[in-house]
Amino acid sequence: MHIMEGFLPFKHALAWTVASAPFLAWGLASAGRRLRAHPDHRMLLGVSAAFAFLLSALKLPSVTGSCSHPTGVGLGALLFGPAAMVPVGFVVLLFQALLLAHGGLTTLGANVFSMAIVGPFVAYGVFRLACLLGLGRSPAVFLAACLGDLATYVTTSLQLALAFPDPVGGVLLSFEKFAGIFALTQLPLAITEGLLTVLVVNAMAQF
Amino acid sequence: MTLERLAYASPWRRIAPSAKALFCACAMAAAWLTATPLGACALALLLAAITVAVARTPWRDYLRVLRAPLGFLALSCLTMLVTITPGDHGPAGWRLAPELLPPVMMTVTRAAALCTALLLLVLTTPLGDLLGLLRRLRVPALLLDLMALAYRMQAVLGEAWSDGTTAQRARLGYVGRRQALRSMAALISCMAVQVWARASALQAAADARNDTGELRFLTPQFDRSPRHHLMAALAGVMLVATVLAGGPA
Amino acid sequence: MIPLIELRGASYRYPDGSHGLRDCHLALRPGSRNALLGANGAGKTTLMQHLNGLLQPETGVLRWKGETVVHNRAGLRALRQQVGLVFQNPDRQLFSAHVEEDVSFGPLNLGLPETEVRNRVAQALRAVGLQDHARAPVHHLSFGQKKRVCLAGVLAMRPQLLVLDEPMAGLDLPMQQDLQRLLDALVAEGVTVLVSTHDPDFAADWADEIHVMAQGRCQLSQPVAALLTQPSAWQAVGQTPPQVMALHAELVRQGLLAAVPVPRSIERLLAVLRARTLPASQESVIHDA
Amino acid sequence: MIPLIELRGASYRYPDGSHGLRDCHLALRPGSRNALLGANGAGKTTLMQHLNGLLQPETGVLRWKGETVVHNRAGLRALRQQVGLVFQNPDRQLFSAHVEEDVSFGPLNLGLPETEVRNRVAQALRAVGLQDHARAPVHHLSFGQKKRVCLAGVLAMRPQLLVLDEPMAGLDLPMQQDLQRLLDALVAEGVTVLVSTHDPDFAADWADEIHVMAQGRCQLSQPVAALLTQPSAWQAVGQTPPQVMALHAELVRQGLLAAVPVPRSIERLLAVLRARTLPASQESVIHDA
Repeated sequence: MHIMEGFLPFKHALAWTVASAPFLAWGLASAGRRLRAHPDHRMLLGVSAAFAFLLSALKLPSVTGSCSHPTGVGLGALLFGPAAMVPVGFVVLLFQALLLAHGGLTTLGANVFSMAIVGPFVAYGVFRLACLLGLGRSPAVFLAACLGDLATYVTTSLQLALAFPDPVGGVLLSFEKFAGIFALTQLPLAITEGLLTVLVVNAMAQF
Repeated sequence: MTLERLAYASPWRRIAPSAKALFCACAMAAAWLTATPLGACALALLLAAITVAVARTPWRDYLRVLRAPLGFLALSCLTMLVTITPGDHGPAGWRLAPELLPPVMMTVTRAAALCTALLLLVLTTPLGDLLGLLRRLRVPALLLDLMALAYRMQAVLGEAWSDGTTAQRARLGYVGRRQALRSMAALISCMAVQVWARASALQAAADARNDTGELRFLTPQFDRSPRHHLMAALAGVMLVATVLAGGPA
Repeated sequence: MIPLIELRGASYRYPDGSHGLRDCHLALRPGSRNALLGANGAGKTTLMQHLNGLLQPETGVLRWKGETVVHNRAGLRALRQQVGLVFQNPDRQLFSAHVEEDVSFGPLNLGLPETEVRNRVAQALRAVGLQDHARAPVHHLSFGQKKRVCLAGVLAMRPQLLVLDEPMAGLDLPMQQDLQRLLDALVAEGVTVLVSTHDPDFAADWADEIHVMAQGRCQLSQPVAALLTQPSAWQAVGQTPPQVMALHAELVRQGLLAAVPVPRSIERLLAVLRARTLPASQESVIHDA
Repeated sequence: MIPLIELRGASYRYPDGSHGLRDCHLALRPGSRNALLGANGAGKTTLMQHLNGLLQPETGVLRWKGETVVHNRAGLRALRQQVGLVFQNPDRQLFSAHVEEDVSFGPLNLGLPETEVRNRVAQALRAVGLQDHARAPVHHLSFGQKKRVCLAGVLAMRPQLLVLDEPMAGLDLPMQQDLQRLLDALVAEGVTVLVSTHDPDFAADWADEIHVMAQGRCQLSQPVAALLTQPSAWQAVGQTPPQVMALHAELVRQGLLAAVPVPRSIERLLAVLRARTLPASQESVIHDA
């Protein structure tokens, strides 16, 4: 779920852009360091970004009408680590705005924050935590992908709530409203996402 | 991908991306500066009209592209127009709040104006050309390389994906929900494993052509008639000036 | 005789507006060997995807054993069980880690019980000569072996019609001959086979009937025997006649060979020529060829 | 005469331990047309990657015009400027969105000034007949067009040796003939060409010299003229001789054709046969063929 072009007030759009920028710079610097050691990682990162974009544009079989979802980001965070996912996620979101009219340029900062920063970090953190707790691979992957997806959508709801607080109930009520409305599509999506990622990771382990 | 196809077919493709981007940036600035819903609405309609009538994007396709953003708008506005009736002990119930209509209208019309401005750019300028523009705007090289590769490879992988699902459908891979999920997972994992092989094949191909570590390409030459830039700047400034002067309302 | 499958007046346009098929007719006789000739972009793959229900004609109908195919879930399921489609590029249609697993994909989707699936997989792998590679990782196989895995994956569904898109592409000569033998064995078991190719020599050598496509139309459907005597029929549909035809015609003109039958390949022509110097048996050999 | 390029005693093992090359020798004469034959997995691609310095032999040396190539940055840079390598699959070597951009990659890496790069790109696109597609996105092109973009990308670097891996694979007959004409035009300009293929008929028809690989060794390097008279030489290295050889031999045995020269293709043999019935000019035509 991306915030569409122009939906956020100017100050909010700017603030989220400023908030995302250091993460992007850090992700790029970290990728650049890796490139100096392994110059061929440039191609790897490019192909991965293309693959993440492809996955983000997929329609999942169980949810009708869902326009896009962050499958690639959860899987990518597990494969490449969250740092690499910031520039990759940035490219994915930019391409979604320019090729599919999902999201937008002025809301790119906000969308990057929720989908390329919060999502991957939560997915990665949950995965490491689940592994520390001794859960098996499948439950750990499921939780990581599922919670990463949910964290993204909670962040987006929060971004919308901050921008458009309810005149009566304030930011909190507004958050409840947005989170409630989008939960209809996002909860089944997150679960399907988790299942799919488990199937994918298990299949990949066989290769 | 409808946008992509329309952009390559657009008669405005020959105009320098920098001119189009300049105009759209001005239009976006105007949208931010507009103070009234009526002004923003007029701006959105004007931009849509330019896209359809002047840049000759087929209107049916235009409406189809608009579907996703309109869906988002409808859902979000509904959410914003609903609030609670405060009772003595916490909220008493949900109600529609018509008094919220003015600020919501402003948000909606401004989003529409910004969205039509972005669409004007992307419906007349393929992403490949926009990447050339970003190169000239000195975006970090690594990010540019990433985008150039991702743009080319998303087409390759997209084709592989559609061939793969077609082959799976031929073997009844999508007859039911369970099969569909299983087929999809198999294809994703298979393609994910191929990511490394594809990357190393591309690297070998780049090395064979004397790769220097940075993917350098010729920036496309557009008929850089200063006329287009001048017109774009004039039109853009006029939009902003009109808005600042109080709008057409 | 009712054709096994028949496409009548089928037209199809791709979402981007380009024409895939224009009023295309095709009918396949049960148990026949069919070659589909045509340049790149003539619509061969589009036609093949119609036979399996992957694409639905905008106008026109598809008939299976005389019955119109309904493009709903049940109709497509039944059709795809009968019509096995093998695509050109093995890397685009194999997506499991191991051979066995990939071959079992179709039968599992049919909802067959596990023992039946195992039987079918084992039999399909035997048919393509890969029984010793059942547990091998797919990406360690050679190109030719991968092509055979694709074929096994479709054979395991026990189709009555086997449709193969450019099966010979990328195979070297011995592998092509292996595949040809395998297809012949399937035809001997009663399977109807349609093979697309852009090699008229192979088509003339192997097929019973040749179908030629150009610009989305099926321009010609004729038994090979009839086509071998008419170079103009090939040229009329933009195809180069098989080399053996001109060669045979020249040797006939020089009085070396009989006018009929025209040998189907250079190899067979050579056999006839070689037999010629044995005056005693000359006549009979020419007629056997 | 010093060969343009020469690989001597090259051995190479892949990181997974499998042998790529074993004591492989290959030398190419300047300005010659070379065909590299071999089954899948014989090491053709590995050999080609050695010629461009993408792989470095563990033992043995690579010589360019008699000078040993040093596999450091400068040495490789110089080598890759002279040796253009076109891979088989276009989707694995084109990495830019637009045709023109992709073609410019090599010349820009050579450090040429922009106007020179533009000239070279335009000329390379003209050479492959894609001048009208300069601004087209690569993913809108057909397979054959993409292959030509790959070729243009290498031609724009003006190599003296052009190495093409299976350039004919996936092309239909008219496209193959176009490509053959293009290669002939390059040879006429002095470029040396090496083409891998598994089609002995094409190799015999087009090449000046044929090199046959098997199990990572270059088993045979001979002028086509010599090979056309020795079917056993082909069989000894596991290759099927071109069909024209057996046919010609049989027609010689029957007293129809002269024993030498052996025509390089069925088409040329047919031309000789056709000329035969004109008694006056018979001798001269046979010698010209």
